[in-house]
Amino acid sequence: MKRTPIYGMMAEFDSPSDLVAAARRTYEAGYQKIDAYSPFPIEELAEAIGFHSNAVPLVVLIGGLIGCLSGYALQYWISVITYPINVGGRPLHSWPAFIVVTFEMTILFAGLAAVLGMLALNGLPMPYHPVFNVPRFAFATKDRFFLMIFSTDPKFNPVDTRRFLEGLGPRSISEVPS
Amino acid sequence: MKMTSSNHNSPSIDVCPSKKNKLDLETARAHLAETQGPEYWRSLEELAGSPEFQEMLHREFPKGASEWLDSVSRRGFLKLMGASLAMAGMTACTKQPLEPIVPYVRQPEEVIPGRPMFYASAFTLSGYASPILVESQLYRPTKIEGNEQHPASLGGTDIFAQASILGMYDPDRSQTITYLGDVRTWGDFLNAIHGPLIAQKAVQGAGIRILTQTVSSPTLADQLRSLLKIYPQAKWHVYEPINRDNVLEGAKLAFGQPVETQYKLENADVILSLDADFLYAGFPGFTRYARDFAKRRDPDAGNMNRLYAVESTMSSTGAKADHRLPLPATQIETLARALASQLSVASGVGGLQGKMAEHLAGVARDLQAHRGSSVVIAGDHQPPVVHALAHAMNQALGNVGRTVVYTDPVDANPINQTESLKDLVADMRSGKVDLLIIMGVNPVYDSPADLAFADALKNSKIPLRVHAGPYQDETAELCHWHINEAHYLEAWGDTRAYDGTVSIVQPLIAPLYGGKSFYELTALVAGSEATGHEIVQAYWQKQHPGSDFDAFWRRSLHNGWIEGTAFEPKQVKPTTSNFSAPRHTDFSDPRNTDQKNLEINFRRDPSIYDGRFANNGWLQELPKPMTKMTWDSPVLIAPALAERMSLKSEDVVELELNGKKLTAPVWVQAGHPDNSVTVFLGYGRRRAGRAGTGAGFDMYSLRNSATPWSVTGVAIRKTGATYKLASTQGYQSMETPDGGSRPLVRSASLEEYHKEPNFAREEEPPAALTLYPGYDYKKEPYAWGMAIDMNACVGCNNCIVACQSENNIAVVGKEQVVRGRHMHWLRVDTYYQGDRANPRGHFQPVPCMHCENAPCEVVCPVGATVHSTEGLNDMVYNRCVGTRYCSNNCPYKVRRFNFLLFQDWETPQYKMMRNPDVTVRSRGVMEKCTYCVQRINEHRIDAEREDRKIGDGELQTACQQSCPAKAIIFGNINNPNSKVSKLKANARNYSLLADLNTRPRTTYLAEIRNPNPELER
Amino acid sequence: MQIFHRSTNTISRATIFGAIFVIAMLFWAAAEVQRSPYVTYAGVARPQPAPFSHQHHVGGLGIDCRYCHTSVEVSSFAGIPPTRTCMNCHAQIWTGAPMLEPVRESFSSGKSLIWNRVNDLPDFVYFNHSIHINKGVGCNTCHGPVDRMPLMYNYASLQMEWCLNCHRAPEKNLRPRDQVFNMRYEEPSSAKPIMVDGKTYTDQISLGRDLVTKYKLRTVADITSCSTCHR
Amino acid sequence: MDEPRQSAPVIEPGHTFATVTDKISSIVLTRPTSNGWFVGFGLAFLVFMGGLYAIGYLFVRGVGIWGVNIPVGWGFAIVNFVWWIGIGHAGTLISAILLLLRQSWRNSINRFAEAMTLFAVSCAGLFPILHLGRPWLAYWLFPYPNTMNVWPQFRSPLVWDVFAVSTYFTISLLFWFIGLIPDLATLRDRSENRAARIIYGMLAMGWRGSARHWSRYETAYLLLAGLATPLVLSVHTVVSFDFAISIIPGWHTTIFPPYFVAGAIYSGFAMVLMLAIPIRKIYGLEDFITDRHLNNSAMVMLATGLIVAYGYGIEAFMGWYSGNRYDSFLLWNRLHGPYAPLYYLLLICNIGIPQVLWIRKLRTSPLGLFLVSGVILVGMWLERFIIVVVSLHRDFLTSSWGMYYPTRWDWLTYIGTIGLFLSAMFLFVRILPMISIFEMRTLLPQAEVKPE
Repeated sequence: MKRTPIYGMMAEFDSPSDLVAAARRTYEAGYQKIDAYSPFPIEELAEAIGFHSNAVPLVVLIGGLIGCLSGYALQYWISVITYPINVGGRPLHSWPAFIVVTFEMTILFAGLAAVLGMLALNGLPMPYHPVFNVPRFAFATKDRFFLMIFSTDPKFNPVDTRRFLEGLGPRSISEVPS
Repeated sequence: MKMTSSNHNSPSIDVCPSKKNKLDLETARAHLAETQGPEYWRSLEELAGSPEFQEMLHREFPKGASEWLDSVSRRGFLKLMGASLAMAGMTACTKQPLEPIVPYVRQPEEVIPGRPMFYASAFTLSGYASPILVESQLYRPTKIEGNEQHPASLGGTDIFAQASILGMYDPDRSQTITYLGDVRTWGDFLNAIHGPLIAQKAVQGAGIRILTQTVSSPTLADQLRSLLKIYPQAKWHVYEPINRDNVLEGAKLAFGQPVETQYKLENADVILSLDADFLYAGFPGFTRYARDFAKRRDPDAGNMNRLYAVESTMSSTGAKADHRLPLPATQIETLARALASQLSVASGVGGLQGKMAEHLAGVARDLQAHRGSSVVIAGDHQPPVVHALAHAMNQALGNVGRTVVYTDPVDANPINQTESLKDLVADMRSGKVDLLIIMGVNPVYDSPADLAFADALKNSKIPLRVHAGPYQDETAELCHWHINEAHYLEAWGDTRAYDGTVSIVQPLIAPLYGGKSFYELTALVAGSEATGHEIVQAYWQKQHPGSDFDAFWRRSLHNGWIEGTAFEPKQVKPTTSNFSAPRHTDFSDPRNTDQKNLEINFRRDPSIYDGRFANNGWLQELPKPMTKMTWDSPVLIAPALAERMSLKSEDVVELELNGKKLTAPVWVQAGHPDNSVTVFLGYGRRRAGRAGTGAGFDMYSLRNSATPWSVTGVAIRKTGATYKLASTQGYQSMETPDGGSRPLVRSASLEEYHKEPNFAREEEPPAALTLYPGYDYKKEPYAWGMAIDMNACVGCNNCIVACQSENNIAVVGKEQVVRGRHMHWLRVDTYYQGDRANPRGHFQPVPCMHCENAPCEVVCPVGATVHSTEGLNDMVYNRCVGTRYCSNNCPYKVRRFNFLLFQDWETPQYKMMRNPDVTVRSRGVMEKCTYCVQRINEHRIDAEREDRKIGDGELQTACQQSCPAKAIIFGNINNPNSKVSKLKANARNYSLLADLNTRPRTTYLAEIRNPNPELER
Repeated sequence: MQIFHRSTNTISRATIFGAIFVIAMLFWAAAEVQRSPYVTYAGVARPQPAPFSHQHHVGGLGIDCRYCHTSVEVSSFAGIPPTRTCMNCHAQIWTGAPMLEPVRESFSSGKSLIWNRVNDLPDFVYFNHSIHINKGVGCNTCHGPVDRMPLMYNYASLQMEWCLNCHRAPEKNLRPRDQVFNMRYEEPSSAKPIMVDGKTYTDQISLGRDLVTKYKLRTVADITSCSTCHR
Repeated sequence: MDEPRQSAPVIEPGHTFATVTDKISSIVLTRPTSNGWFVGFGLAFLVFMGGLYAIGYLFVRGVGIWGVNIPVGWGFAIVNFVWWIGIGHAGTLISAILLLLRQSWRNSINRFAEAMTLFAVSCAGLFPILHLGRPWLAYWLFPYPNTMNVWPQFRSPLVWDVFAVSTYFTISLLFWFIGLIPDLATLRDRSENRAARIIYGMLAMGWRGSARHWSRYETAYLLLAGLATPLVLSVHTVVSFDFAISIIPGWHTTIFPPYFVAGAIYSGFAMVLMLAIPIRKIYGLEDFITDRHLNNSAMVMLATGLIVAYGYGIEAFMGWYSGNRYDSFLLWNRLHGPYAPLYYLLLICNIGIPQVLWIRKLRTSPLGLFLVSGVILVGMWLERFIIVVVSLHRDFLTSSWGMYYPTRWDWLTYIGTIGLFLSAMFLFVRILPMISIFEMRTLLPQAEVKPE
C-alpha cells in the first residue's frame, strides 16, 4: 500500500444528528477505516461506523470467575491445608464463613477487569494522537462532532475523500497530519 | 543464668519441677557465701547494666511516690521508653537484640539451670505463722505455695503469704541504715549504740525500752528475755494495732490465765460465730479452719455442718452462714448473755422479746442438740466478757476437747498490748526512756489517737531512738536511727503456727539491700554480733542437744516444721459465775436512734491488714471480698441508714467522734447492721511508698485506746461532695433492674437438694443443633477441665493473688481500675441475694471457661486465640493485634487487655520476681487465664521423658494449689477416675450460661445451704 | 492542540508496567531481608570474650556435648559451663595462654564470663532441650556442624517457619536416641543403612516414621498447637 | 428516559453543550481561587491537624487514652467507623443503582456523591486500624506469606471487613475515575495553563471521544454499575456481621443486614444534601442541582428512614417476644438504663423529626432540608453508639457490667476525621469538575439524535 504523509481527513459537524447521518453515509459509501468523535456517548454512532460488538463483557466475566475461584481457593488452602487449627470448635472447612470473602474477591476482580479491560481495548493511555494535531479538535470535548476517514482506508485518496466529505455538508474539513 | 535487658529471664532458666525437690539451704548457703552475700546477685544486675538499679541503690527515699495513682508521672513516661522495647519483644518482624549470657563461675551441685527448687519456710503475721514452700529460680524466690504436709496449711495459703513475695522485691523497701536521714553502715550504728549501752549497764538498763510486734518466735523471745536479764530494769513492750487483747482478757476472765483457743471444725456439726470472721485471712489458723469447714460442707457426705453467724459487718463468714444475724457490735454481748442464760450457763439477762428471742431459742436448741459437736467462736474485737461467755458455753455444751482445744498461747509474751503501749508512752513523757528501740512496729501511724504517740516521741527528749523495720515509715521519720529490716525471705528465723508448731524460717536469697533481722539487732543490743543463722541454730541446739542435731536440723528445714513442737491440749476449768455486769441490755429499736449517735466499728482492712501491706500493689488492687473495693477504705453503712440520710455510695460524709473529725466516702453495704458504720484501718499512709502513700483515709485518727474496736457516739453528716471509688464489681446482684434474674450462682437448701438433686442442671442445646459438626477431644490423651465447688469456696481471694504471682499479672492502679481495666485473670464475683438488710452472699470464682465452642476464637481476625488439641483456649500474645473483639464476644468477660503499658519494664527487682515461664505481656495485647499452661507443659514434658502419663493431682494450677478450701479442682476429664471427672459427674455440676452452647471446660458445683428447718419458717 | 510528544505513549505504558514490577520487587526484597542473616544472624559468628572453638574441643578433642552442657537432658536449658568447667583442664594445660586470660581472670576474681548469646529465641517462645533430645532430635539437626565451627554461630534461622517445618513433619529429622549427640551422624541411605531394633533402614522417612511411634511422639496437631511453644 | 411527571426539570432550560461545559469547567479553571475557599479549607485542615495530634498521642501511649475498657471493648472508634462507612454508601448507590434504574436526574449529583464516598470510606478505614492495640501490625489481617507461617482467620467478620471495605474503596475509586476521564479530557482542552494541561492530559490518558471508545466505555460503566450494586449492599451487610455474628444481646440479631443498609443510605443521602445545598448556592449551580434533586433525595431519605424505624420496632418487639431474659433486659436497658436519654434522642432524630419530609414544601426548601439532614446524621451516629456501647456495657454476667465514658482524645480523633473529610472535599471541588460534564450534555434536548 502507498505511504502517505497524512493520517486522515476530518470533518467537523455541529450536532450529533448531523454526525450520525454523515457517518452512515460515509460507511454506506464503502469507507471502512473511519471513526467519529463526540463530546458524549451517542448510541447510534457506533452502529453508524459499523462497530457492532465489543469484548468488554467477556473480559469482566473471566475476571469475575478468576476472583471467585481464587478467593475460595485461598481460604480453603489456608484454613484446611497449610494452617489447619481448631478455632472455637468449628470445622476446618467452615464453608459458610468463606462465602463473604469469595464474593468480595469476585466483585473486585470483575471490577478491575472491566476498567483495565476497557482501557486496554481502547488502547489507552495514548496521550499523543494525530487527531490532536488538528487545532479545532479541541472542541471535540466541548460541543463539536468530528468524522474521520483514515488514510489507511483502501478507498482513501486526499482529493476524492475531501470532495466526498464536502458533500456531507460539514462546518469545516481539515487534513490530519500524521 | 542470665539477666537480659528484655522483659524477663528468657526461656533459658524456666521450668516447673516434676516433683518438688525440696532441699535445705545448707549447701546453697555455702555457694552464696562464696560469692560475698549481696554481690552474688548484684553483680548480675550490674551486668544487666541497669542505671535505675544504681540510682535505686543509692537513693534515700523512694521516688515517684503514688506513681500507680497517677497516670502521667515521671515513671509513667519512663514506661513509654520501655514501650519501644516492648514492641521489639512482641512484634514478629523485628531483629532480635543481642543478649548476653552469664554462666556461674562455680555452679552449685544441686542447681539445674531452668529447673526451680522448693524450700520450706513460713510467713508470719502478728505472731501466727503460715507454713509455705517457696519456689526458687536459681536462688530468686518467685512464688509462694502452701506446704501440703504442714498441719496448719495442708497446701493452703492466705493472701498475705502469697503477696509477701512482692513485698520482698518492693523497690520502695528501706534500702539502707540511716541516721537522721543520712546513709550509714551497720558499723556506724554499732559504734553509736555502744556508748549508751555501757551507760545503761550502770543503771541496769532502766532507760531501755524495746517495743516489738507480737513475738511468737521462740528464738527471738529467748533473746529478748536474756536481754532483760542483762538489763533487769529494761522493759519489753509489745504492740500491734490489730491485737488480741480481748481474747487474752477473755481467757483470763474465764480461766484466770492466758490460753490459746483452737477449734477443730472438722468435728463441728453446728458452729456459732459471735462476730468472728474465721473464714478470712488474718484470723489465726484461717487456712486450716477454711479447709476443715469446707470439708464438712459436702452435701453428699451426709454430715454437712451448719453455721450461724452473728456479725457487726458483712463478712465472708457471714456470707457462708446458713443463718446470719446482723447486729451492731455493741449489742452482740447482750445477745451472748441471753444465749448463755438460754443454755443456762450464765446468770445473764433472759430479757429478749420478739423474733430475736425465737431465733436465739432456735439456735440454743440446735446447739443443745449437738452437745460435743458444736462450737461457739467469739470474734477478736468482741469484749472479753463475750469470749468468757463463749468459753463457758463451749464448756457447758461439752465441746471442750472435741471441737475446742485449749493450749498455751502462741504469743510468747501474752500481755495486754494496749496497756503495754500506754505504759511506754507514760514512761516516754515522764522522761524515763533513754534508749528506745522500735522493732517492726509503726506506732506513730497506727497507735490509738488518744495516746498521741507521735507527739510523745517528738517532744519527749529521748536521747536515742532506733527504729528497725522494712520501710522508712512514719515512725522511722521520728527516730534517729533507722535499721532496714531484712525480709523474712532474706533472713533466718523461726515462728509458730496457730497450733504451736514451730517452723524454721530460712532465707531464699541474700538480703537485697543488706538488711538486718530483728534477731541480729537484738543480739547486737545484747552485745553479740552473731548472724541470724548462728542465733537460730544455736537456740535449737539448746533445745535439741545430742549428736543427731544435724539430721534433726536438716529434717526440720526440709519438712518446714519441727516435730513435737505442737502445743499439748491444756486442762483448764472455767469459772462460770464471775461475769461483770452487762454493759447494756436493750436491743434498741433501729428507727428511733439518730444519726448523731451511731456505732462505729474499726476493723482490719481485708487486703492491707493494719496498713503494713499498704505498699503492696497486689494487695492494694485485690478486690475486698464483700465490697470488691480496691485502693481505698470507704465507710460502710447499711442500706436503711443510707436511705434515711439519702446517701449513695461514693457520697462523702464527715465522721465526728468525740471531737475528732474526718471526711470519707461511704459505701452502701448490703447486710450491714443499721445504725452502725464500719471503717477499715490501714489506709491514709503518709510514708508507705509509691503505691500506699495517700491511698484511702486514716481511720486510726478516730480510734481510742479505750474502745479500739467499736464505740457508739459517732455522728455522720453528708458533705455533698462525692469521691470516686474503685470497685471492680459495679453490680452485685443476680436480679437485674428490669425485675428479671439470672441463674449465675445456683443454690438450694439441703432439703430442696435431697428432693431435687438435679436442680442446678440446665439443658445444653443438643450438639446437632448447629450447622457445624463438633470437635472430638475424646481421642486425646488429655482433655483439661476444671470444677469449682462453690460450697467450699469461702471467698478468701487467695486464688487471685496466687494467679497474679504465678502469671506475672500487672498492677494497674486506682485510676485504671475505675475505668474498668484491672488485669486479674481470675476474679471472684460476690453476689447478694434477697433482703438487702440481710442478704445471702455468694462467691463465684471466675477464671477463663475454656469453652469448647469458644466465641472469642471465632471472631479473632489473626487467629491469636485458638484451641489446643487438649481443649485449652490458647492466647498467643505475640500474635495478638488487639482488636478486643474476643473480649466483646466473651459472655463471661474473663479477658483482660493491656490498654496501656501496664507492666513495669524497668525496675530490676520486678524482673527478678517474675515467673520466667510466663511471657510478660506488653501494651496492646489481650491476655487471660491459661489454666497455667506453663505448668501443664512442664509436667507433660517431664512425664513424657519418664515415659508415663501425668498422674491425677500431680499437676495443679496456681489457684488450685494454694486454695485453703480446695474449692478448685483441675485435671484430665478424659480420665474418668480423675477427681475433676468425678466432680463433673456430680448432680450439682452445672456450666455457666450453658444455654449459649459455649460448652465450658470450667464448670461449677451448685451451692447447698443447710439452714435450720425450725428457723426457716 | 497536541500537548504531548509521540514518545509519551510508550513512556506512559512503560511507567504503568514498570510501577507494577517495582512494587512486586519491593515485596520480594522485604521477604528476602526478613529471612536473611542480617535479621536472623544465621551463619554469623558472634564475638566472644574468649575465642572458644567448638571445632577444636568437639571435632578435635572429641569432648561430648554434655561435658559442658550438663542440663541438656533434664532441663529446658542446655546449660552454659561455669568457668570452673574450663579450669578443670586449663588449670593443667595452656595455663599461660594469653587467649585464656579472661577465663583465669574470671576464676580468680569470681566474676562471671559474659558470653554473647548465639542461639537466641524471642522471649515469648519457650523451647525445651530435654524433650527434643528425648524424642531423638540430634544436636546438629538444629545447631549444625558445631564440630566444624571455630567460632560459634547459629546454623538455623530460628524463625517460626523453620520450627514448624519440623513440627509439621517430625519424621524428617528423627534419629535413634543413641545417635543424638553424634556430630557426624548421617541419615540412612542405601550406601549407609541403619539398624534399629534389628530392622534395617535405608531411607530417613521410613526410619523417622518408625521412630515417631517408637518414641511416642505426640500428633502433629498436638505439637503445632500454639501453647506448645507460646505461653 | 422515562420522566415521571415531575414539575421541576433536571436541568433548567436554555442550556447548550457549550454553556454546560463552560459553567462547570470554569469553577475549576478560573483563577484566582476565592478567599472563601482558602478560609474554609484552612479551617477544615486545622481540624484535621488536631485529629493527627490525637492520633500521634494514641500511637505513643496506646488505646488506653480512649474511654474503652472491659466490658466496653469498642467505643467511639467503631461507632465512627460504621457511621462513616454508612455515609460512604450514598455515592455508589446514586451512581450505580440509580444508573441501572435509569434515574437520569442522578447525573448532576453522582460525581461529588462518589467523591464524598471515597473520602468517607477513607475516614472510616482509619478507625479499625487506630483502634487496634498494636496498630503497627494491622497488615497481619491480610493473607501474605510470612516467616511465621501463619495466616488470617477467615471465620472472623473483621477479616471480611478488610476484604469488603478495601474492595468497596477500590471499586468506588475506579467507578469515579472512569467517570472522570471524558471530563478530564474536556479540562485538558479547556485550560490555558500549561501545567494544568499536562496534568489533566496525563489523567485523561489521551481520551478523544472516539465512537468505539464510547461504546466500550458505556459497556464497562454499565457493568461496573452492575457489580457495584450488590457490592454496596454487601458492604454494610458485612459491617453488620461484625455485630450479628457475635453472641452479645443487641448484636446477635438477623435484622441487622437490611436495617444497616437502609441506615447507611439514610445517612448517605443526608450527607449528600448537606454538601449539595451549600455547594449549589456558592457556585450558583441551581440550574443543574434543581429542586427536583432535593425533592427526590428527600423522598429517598423518607423511605429509608421508615425502614430504619421498622428495624427499631422489630428489635424492640423481638426483645419482648423472644422471652429471652437477656434480650428483654437489653430492651429495658435502652429505655431505662443509664444511656436511655441518648436512645430517646436517637428516636427523635431518626424517626421523629424526619417525618416533616412528608411536607412537599419542606422537601424543596434548601435550608429546611439542610437542617433535617444534619439531624439525621446526628441520629445515625447515635444509633451506632447505642448498638455498640449500650449492648456491651451490660451483657450476660451482672458482675461484669460497666460504663463507657469517652475521653477528650475520643472526641478529638472523631472531629479530626471530619476535618479530613472536609479538607478533601474542598480540594476536590477546586481541582476536579464536581458535576459530570459529559453526562450533563446527554441530558440536553440537543443531545437527541433526530431520525432522518
